[in-house]
Amino acid sequence: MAAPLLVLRNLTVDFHNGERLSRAVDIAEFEIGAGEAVGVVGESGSGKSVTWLAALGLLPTRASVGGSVRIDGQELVGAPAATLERLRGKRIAMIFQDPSSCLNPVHRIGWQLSEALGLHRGLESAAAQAEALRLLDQVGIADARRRLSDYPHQLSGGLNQRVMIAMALAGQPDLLVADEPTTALDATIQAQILVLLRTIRRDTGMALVLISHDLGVVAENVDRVAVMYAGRLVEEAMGADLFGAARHPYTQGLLAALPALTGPRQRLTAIPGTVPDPWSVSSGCRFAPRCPVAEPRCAQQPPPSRRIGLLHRAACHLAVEAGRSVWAMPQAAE
Amino acid sequence: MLTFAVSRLLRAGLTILFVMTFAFVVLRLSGDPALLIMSVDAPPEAIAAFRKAWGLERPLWEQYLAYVGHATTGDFGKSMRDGRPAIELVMERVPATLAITLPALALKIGIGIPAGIYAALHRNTFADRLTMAVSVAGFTMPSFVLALVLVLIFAVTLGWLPASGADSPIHAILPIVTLGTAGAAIMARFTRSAMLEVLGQPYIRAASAKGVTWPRVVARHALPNAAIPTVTIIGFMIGSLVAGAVVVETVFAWPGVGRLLVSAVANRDLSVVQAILMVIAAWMVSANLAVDLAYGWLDPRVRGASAGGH
Amino acid sequence: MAMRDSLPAVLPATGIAALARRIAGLPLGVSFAGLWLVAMVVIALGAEFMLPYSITAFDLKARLMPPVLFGGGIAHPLGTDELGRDVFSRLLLSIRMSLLIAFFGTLIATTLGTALGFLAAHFRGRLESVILMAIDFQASMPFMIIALSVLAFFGNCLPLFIALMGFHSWERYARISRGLTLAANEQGYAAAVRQLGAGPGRIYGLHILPNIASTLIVSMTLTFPEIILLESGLSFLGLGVQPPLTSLGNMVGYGREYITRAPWIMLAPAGVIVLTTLSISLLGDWLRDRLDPTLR
Amino acid sequence: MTALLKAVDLCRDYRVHTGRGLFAAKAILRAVDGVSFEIEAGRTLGLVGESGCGKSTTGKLALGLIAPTSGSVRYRGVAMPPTGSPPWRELRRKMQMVYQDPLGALDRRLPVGVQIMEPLVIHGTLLPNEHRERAAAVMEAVGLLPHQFDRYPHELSGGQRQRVVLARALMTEPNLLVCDEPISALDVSIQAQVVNLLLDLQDRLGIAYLFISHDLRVVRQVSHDVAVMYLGRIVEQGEAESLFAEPAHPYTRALVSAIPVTGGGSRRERLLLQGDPPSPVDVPTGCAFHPRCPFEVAQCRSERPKLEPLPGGHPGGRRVACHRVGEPAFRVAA
Repeated sequence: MAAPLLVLRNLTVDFHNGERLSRAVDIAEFEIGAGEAVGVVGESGSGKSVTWLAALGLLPTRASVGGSVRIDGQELVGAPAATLERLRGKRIAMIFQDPSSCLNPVHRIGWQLSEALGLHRGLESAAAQAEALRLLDQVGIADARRRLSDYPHQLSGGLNQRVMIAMALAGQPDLLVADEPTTALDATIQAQILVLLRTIRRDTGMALVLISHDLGVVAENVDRVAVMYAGRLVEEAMGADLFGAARHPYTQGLLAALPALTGPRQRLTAIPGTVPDPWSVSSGCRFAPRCPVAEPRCAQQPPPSRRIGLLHRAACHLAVEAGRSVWAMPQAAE
Repeated sequence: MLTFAVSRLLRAGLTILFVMTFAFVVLRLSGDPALLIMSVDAPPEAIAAFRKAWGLERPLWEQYLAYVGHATTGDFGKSMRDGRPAIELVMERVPATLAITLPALALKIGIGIPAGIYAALHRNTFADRLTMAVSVAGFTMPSFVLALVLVLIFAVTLGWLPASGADSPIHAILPIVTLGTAGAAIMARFTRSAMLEVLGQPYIRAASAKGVTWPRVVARHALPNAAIPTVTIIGFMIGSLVAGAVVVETVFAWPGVGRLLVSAVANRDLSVVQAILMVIAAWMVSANLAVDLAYGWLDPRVRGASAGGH
Repeated sequence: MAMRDSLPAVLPATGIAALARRIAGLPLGVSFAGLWLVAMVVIALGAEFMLPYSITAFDLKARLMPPVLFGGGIAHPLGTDELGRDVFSRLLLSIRMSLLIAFFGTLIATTLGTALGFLAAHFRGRLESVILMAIDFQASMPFMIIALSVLAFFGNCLPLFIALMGFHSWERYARISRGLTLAANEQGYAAAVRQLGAGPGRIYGLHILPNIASTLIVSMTLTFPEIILLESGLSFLGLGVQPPLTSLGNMVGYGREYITRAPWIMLAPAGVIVLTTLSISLLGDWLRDRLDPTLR
Repeated sequence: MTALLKAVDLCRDYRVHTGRGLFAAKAILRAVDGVSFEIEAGRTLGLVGESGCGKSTTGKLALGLIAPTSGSVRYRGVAMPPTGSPPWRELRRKMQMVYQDPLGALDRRLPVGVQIMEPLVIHGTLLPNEHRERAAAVMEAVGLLPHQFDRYPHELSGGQRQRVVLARALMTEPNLLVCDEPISALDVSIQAQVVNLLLDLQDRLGIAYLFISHDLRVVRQVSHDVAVMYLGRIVEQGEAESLFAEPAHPYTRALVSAIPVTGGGSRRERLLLQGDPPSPVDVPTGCAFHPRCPFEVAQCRSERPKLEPLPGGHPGGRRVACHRVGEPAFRVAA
């Protein structure tokens, strides 16, 4: 495999909240290849979004970021503001959950697109206008010319997300980070946006990080999936491996908790307990208190990140066999 | 846009009518207007003439209509002190009031807004805390206390500036500074919170994420949005220019509308009070109208909604 | 009680020690503001037991005496006026009057505004439009002008004056209580209790009022100093509290005439006004951060 | 046998302003337009649709929380009394609501135990000294621990709060619960816990549910019957498993195909809709779905389809509102 596009090493993010310090992200190692589509799955508070905000230097000042994030060898953590500003949108673009509030309400769509084009491609007035039209076309907005002079509040959530994607494409980035891009949208619109993201990736060859709490959204749209729990990476595998042969109890639990869409209805396997508070301290595995097969050492020692197969890693003390769910074992009874 | 303007105009008219009605009702509630306005020791035939002129023997609703008719043409009767039409007395005082309130307004905006923006951009730093501390002190200090303290320092002790009167532009300095200080404090506080609110919005982070430099994010993305609520407070300040000048004009013996109002209230010169009430109401309604139009200009959401919605 | 939400559930340590620890943890400004206000309330409640002199007692031998540290004697700690009356005694009574007016004014504004806000939110429709129009009107018309015209039309007496002060900023409470009630009625706890079958008394008295109380209290810390400022402004102009009664503004207005010869007559009440309004504002800001992060 | 709850031809209008100010144009928004359904004791009717389709309004109408503009709701054959009247309040014992946001639905200033007992206080059921006993029993039934009785809502996790809301609803032994998006605000790993709990409670207590959700997987998991709503109307209704296995209405087909699946999704039918749902203020003529429907013909634009049994006799009592559903070529066209 060629040199990866983006490399994360020992990335930590700490939030200072009054006297409390909470570690929101703690990732030892993570890589993304050029043109690769990676899904990041986790619940609220798992650190799946914070990771990428930290990489781009978009967190508020009460967060402190440690470790390293490099894109093509260039360090992002602790980089000067000017460097980050040049990288944002140009090398790494990001889109967010609620598109309608991510567009500036007092500026026209055309203005906002032209701004990005001016920043990254040096395009002005007529040239920017033409390129903006082309971009809106590319993201499947009908009647693009009229939309240029519309304001965000005149567009639906789905259209606004398309505009956000067009704006992200303006800098022709190497990597697009899509943070829950469809969570605020209806099911039929979500399907449209996901198809659009696939098409664009095929056309431009850029890499994609798709962040979602929805296993399904990720499963259909990426090559590789990373699962995060309480700020840590617990499992990482190619999509088929992960959904077919998950090895970490948490991943297995998430899959088992998802109701089926076909076949006979079975009782869901529920993961007991709740997500730990971010400020709670634990030296061992963060999932141990909810894990049906936890052993004493799980609560004390941090689990090693074990290589299970080709591109398949899981952070668990126990070597759970492939194809066997810990939730189907007798001790997992509720 | 047209329906928008028309609806605002109608609302403005309604407000004026509301003020008139308020004055009418209060006047009736407070006793016999003839006695109140003409004073008790007026000759009986004069009172009778007044009753006839104002139609006080007719039914209440007719009186009301007559009152509104008079009021709309600016006829509030004559001042009981010098017998001149009340409206004339008021109008000739307006320039003096504007001469101190407009520079004070410039001071409020010129100091308050930059200070507020600066504080918001440097949140929780020493500069921010200092600005806010000065601002709290600025608006918890009553204007008459500030005025007297300034007089004590600059007129009594240092002897640099005159303590009262309106003989030269120098005389206007202390009134303007007094009026401007408290307003600047309020302005700074308000601008800061408007700016903080905007800086917390997702579109600010999204603008940063697309590579916009921070100074440009502030100037082109944050400020236009923060301007929208700020315009409201500026409009309110313009609307209450005259009201704010009441105390300060009295302290500095400045011959403006405010001082006239105080003496009219003290002497119960009701015609003059009513005239001032209507002038202030009209002024305030115009200020609100201007705010609404400014809103439409600054905020495309309001414009869009008024044009038929989406 | 109201702080339960924002403070982590700490085990209740024993009485005074815990209280002392809590006070020690306060910012300096807030503790000072608190102490000042406690002193003011004590004065307001017990003014007549503290008076060194009757305020009408002349001491013609000690006219225009400066305060104790500026060449005056200990007999008149804040000096005397041109008739030799004790400024300190007068100040105590003025504090009582100003606080009394501000207290009742705030109470009236809160009660009236909250009630109207509840009515608007409960009945909606036409009643709500009328109340909203009144709110708009009140908020856009400078209250100083309204107050002055009412005083011109009706003349002045203390109960009327207090009632008038109570009309200041009622619209703030109406707006808050209407807004929060609507929110609670829409998808919140009030809707939930209503569909359990509870009547309006229970919904408003037991659920909504306790829930919005902290927001109302924070707003009261805005209204209270505003009323002090308004009252003292009007009294300063001679249109508020009338002699022989006295208030802080009254004293400043009276002292103004001696500003060159005896500035202490004016500075003592002016200082009290500024310190009191400043203290309440500081306390209010602190309370707002504690109780109600949603405001501002 | 009379149904537990029978809704006939429910309509609900809202007056909306399409602008701002005193003289802004007013329009009628028909949030619910001729909806009929029955819920039998101990069974679950699922109500699905996208945001703004009127499913929440239907839920409120079913409980009589708001009055219908026309149409009627009958509980055990008796018409719903006027909202807020004493008989209406009395009826609350028998029907309760479970909300999307449990933190919002609870009073932040009261311990949860007090709130759980509140229905008994309101209705004067049982003697006051028995309230606590009953609360303890119900808390145990929903999986809350006795020491949580004195906790405040903010001290509990999202899943526990939803259990509190459920406990409060169950205190008066209701026959019907309307659950409006009861799990959408919960973390993925907690959702399964609540779904299982709802199913257990139905088994044990024989409660009927009107289960409102945008999540088709969850609706299929809990519902016996399902109604699909689009722009205020029911477009398809029938037995849950068969409806999701073989959706007939084009909208249902699009919804089902829009659910991303984990693990090899290419086998399924793909029906990607174009555009956004129209504004409910300006509902299209004829079949409301026709502007987005790939099978739309002239008749669809002019004539409103009725909800009728599927021709040829379909298992599960399926009823569909579509002009073309009976045509043999229709299914092939997909």
